[in-house]
Amino acid sequence: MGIVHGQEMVLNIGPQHPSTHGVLRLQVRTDGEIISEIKPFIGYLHRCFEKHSENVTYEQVIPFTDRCDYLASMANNFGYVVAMEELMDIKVPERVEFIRVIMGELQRIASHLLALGVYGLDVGAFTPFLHMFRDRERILDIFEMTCGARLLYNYMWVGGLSHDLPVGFMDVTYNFLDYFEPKIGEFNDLLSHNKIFVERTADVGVLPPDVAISYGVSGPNLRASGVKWDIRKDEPYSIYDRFDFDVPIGEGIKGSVGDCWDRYYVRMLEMMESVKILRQALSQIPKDGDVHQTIPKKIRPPKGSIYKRTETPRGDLGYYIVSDGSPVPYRVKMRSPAFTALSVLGEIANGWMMSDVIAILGSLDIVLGEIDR
Amino acid sequence: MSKEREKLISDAVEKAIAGDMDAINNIEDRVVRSKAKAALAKAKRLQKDGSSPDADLSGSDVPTVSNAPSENPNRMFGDRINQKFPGSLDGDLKDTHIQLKPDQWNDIAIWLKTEDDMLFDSLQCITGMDMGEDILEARYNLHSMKYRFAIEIRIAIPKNKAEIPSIEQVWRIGDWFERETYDMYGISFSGHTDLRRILLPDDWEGWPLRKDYEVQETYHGIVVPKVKEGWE
Amino acid sequence: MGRNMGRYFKDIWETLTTLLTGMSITWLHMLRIKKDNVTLQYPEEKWPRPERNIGHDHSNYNVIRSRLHVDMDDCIGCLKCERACPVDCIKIDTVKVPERGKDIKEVGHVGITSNGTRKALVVTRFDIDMTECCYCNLCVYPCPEECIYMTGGPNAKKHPIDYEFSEHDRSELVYRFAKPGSKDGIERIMAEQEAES
Amino acid sequence: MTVDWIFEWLNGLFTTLSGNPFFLIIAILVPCLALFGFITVYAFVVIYMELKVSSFIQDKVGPMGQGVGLHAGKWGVLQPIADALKLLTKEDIIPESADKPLFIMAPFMIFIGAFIGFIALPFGEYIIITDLNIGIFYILAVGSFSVIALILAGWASNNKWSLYGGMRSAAQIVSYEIPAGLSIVVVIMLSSTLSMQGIVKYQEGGIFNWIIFTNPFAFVAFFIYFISAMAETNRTPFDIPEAESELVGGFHTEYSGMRFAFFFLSEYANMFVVSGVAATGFLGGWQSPIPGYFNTPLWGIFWMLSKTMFLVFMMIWMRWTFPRLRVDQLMNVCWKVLLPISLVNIFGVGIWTLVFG
Repeated sequence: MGIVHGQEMVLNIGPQHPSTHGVLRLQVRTDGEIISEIKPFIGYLHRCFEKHSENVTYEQVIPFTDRCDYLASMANNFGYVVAMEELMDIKVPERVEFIRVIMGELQRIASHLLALGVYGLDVGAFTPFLHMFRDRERILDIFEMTCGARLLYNYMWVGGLSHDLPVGFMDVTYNFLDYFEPKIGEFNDLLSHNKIFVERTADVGVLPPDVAISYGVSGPNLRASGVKWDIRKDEPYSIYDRFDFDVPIGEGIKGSVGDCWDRYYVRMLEMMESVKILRQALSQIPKDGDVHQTIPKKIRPPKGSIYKRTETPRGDLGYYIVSDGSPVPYRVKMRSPAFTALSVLGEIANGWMMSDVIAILGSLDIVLGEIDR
Repeated sequence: MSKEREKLISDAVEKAIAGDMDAINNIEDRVVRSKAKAALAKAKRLQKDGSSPDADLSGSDVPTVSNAPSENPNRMFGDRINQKFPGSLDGDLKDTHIQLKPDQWNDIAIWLKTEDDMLFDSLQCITGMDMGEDILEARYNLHSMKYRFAIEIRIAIPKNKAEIPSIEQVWRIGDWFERETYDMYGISFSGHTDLRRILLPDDWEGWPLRKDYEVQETYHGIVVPKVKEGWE
Repeated sequence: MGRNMGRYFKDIWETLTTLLTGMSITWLHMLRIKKDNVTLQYPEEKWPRPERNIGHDHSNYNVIRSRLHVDMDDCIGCLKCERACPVDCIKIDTVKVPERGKDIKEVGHVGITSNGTRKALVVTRFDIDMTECCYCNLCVYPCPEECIYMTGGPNAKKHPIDYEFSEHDRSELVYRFAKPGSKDGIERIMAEQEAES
Repeated sequence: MTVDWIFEWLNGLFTTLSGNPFFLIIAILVPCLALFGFITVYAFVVIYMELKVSSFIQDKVGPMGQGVGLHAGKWGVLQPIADALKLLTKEDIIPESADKPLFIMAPFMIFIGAFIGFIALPFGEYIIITDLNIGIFYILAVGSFSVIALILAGWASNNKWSLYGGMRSAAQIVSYEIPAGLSIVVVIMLSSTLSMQGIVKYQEGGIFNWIIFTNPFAFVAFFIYFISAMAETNRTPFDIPEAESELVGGFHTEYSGMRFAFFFLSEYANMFVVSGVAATGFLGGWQSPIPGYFNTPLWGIFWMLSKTMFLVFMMIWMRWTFPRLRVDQLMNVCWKVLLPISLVNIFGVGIWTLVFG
């Protein structure tokens, strides 16, 4: 393709661009349509999460963790809370564990719906985006019913939850699951197997497994490259080891393993798995158990440090919390999965065309709030 | 051949569980010895499932709860590093992490990644720390996809000579992690191909996450600290 | 791209079938619009519409997130909400009351709260800057008198839901809940007390 | 017809001044103003249709003006007018570094490209602006005029994104004219005339005389023409020149206000022209599907409009269902799929008429 070398042009897919999934600038050197070099510039959405968390108490950090990955903030809370409870050696009651898993999986479906819908938008299909958002709204209604908020919840606290489940939560969620399951089939017909979509995404931006591991890529992007690594299965936290669900990996059905289509389709399969987990969790949830029981009055963890990872919709989110015994954290470092996913863009998007770079960026499903923290 | 090796490993593990450790140690073939060690570790973990963290309250740090075999990986790999690179350890072995001196760090990293019975192929995260009394520290969390070991390596450096060899070529994600640590703490990683600030604008003064950091008054004429009249 | 002839015709056939299935789905959506419509005509239809599967009835909520409101009569000035706020958007000033539990008419200070605790402080300034509030609800939990709460939902009896509180000027979003004129009123009273004693 | 008809009528009226050019100007102006009126009405209708169809597809009802404000009319009918007013009153920015004269000229050129295509479209026995004897050839030729305007818009606004948009549209529209032209050759071979009225006359006598049903090759030629016509008017899945998600706005990134409205309007006008040609060439123009009934001139207009609007509806429907092709895939589809099939069609039609007469 690159036989004719025209004059190279430096183009800024700038912070203000319809498909950069947030405020990101890609400095791209293009030769006609073909991209020869990409340099991502991040930091436009840097809100000093780590500096803030050194000045507020442990429970006040939770609203800040919401705002890192604002599309999956329940998963951020979950990660922080699991890390804190392991640092302080708190054993939360069963009911809290079950509610957390239910909320985490609902958030995974909602986040994947958004990721797949917006990916359809990047490739030009407008309608699936709105269909997926209609279903995502149903989940946000469930969240609003439980914790009042639709996007940034501050629902999971260290040692428990802010509120117990509201009346009628069970059948609302069951209705949603029954409503949602056939919809995945419809999305597949409308977008996944659409020939134009397949042409645009199969064999595009192939991420080989060893490059993925070396770049620290995790979550659906890593599984799409054929590496079977899911923290819910491999480093089980909370009560994920009680549920049986399988971890879908990319098989290169439409193209080669690890291409954009696989990253898209792995998320679609993961939504089905989450529905499976939700059904099991909803059936086994214990009725009694107070969610405020093990919330410590004054959070003063013992001196020490901990690094704990959990599986968020975008990958494994790690919290490195260092406490010096005072109620204010000494250091909270958040290892963001989207940060590593974006770093691999420079490697796999070279040599592709302009529209492919947008497709590859979309398939990595990054959120700039989490990258810049 | 492998059937006979299997038998060799299984009975070595039996003896080791019964307490006779050198049954494994005197296996000449390095690969078989490491497989035996891994099998022993797994057997011990099954024996004592859900091992609660052995609370070693001696050190100032509560141990990082590692999900690896009951024998703490940090200690196990710490002494292996010490054997391979004598003098690189900084202080004695701890359960929570391995304290290293910065100078040999690059070849230790290459060795950790390529050694076939360790294969620490995924660098989880680099955390910068300001330990107070002008000591900076970079903490590396490494993880082996194959053997599921997770260790934490810490390298402490004085603030005035904040210099750590870069591992950007060993784990490619090190590139951005190191740039972020440099951006926040001012630890300059020698050998890094393009070390510049990643989150903050390039001409920002000071290292924000250091404890003694004061916000600069204006940046290109824009007042930086938020001023809200009629509020305080 | 040496696709052989078989692949060529298979591609065309695949394109036709998948595109037509896609169109059939959108055609069904067009037909079922009466049933599937999910949008509200905002000024006329307000959120939520449980009967149309949009949102749930606010009455059975445990918690709601909307604008903060403070019942000043119940506020004893304990500053717990100010400390709980992660973004410091609450500012409270209090002045000691000469006698606990007494009403002070000029300042509109009610001595005893609805829970029966006798107040020791007059709250002269209670400002919440709603532009900075992050709606995390952390200030509501520590309040002993439950006087600070978010409007609507379970608190609908005390204050109906209010999520249309946008203003033209940002400074109007700083809500001042303290009784107007209570600051200099209480100072004058304290001065008179000194003068008498 | 109408131009000559008005011209004779004026000569007859003022016999003394008969034959002077002033009458000719009036004769041309009157149908043009009528056509301009028709296009604005059609634009409102098609904008409303696109609004409602896309909303229904996406499970929403689109703008419905009920209640106090009645802002968008009973069923949102006034929304297109609201859009037009918005575009009229919006500030019309000309970038400082843009090439001012060319920048201003581009929207008018693209509108001309779409506008003059209407002249040869027959709406009825006598309702056609001028029945050129090379009607269909004229429309195809004029159709390619808007390419120049797109490249001009892309280059003149001195913006990297519009440069991309302009270059892409050049490649796309020029290469899609070939399969379009070749499928029209099928129509000409069957009706052995270039004039639009002649083509329509060939297809009179009910639905089974329409060219689309005469033989299977013509049936395929209709779809080839329709696909390449969609590509010519930059409609998804071929809207690569103005791909929002990649090129921010493609060739009309820098345009705003009334100039953007011209691009908008000419895209819809172009859609009508190509659908009109497809309806006339393959679906029997103003002929009624039932032989012998409903073929008064008024009915003629109804048939022509309903067929064309159906094809416009198909374009809108496809736009909200399919993703967008990549540039090289677009070229691949044109040169390796549409072109060979249209050549086979021509060959097939030749054999078919030879064998079945």
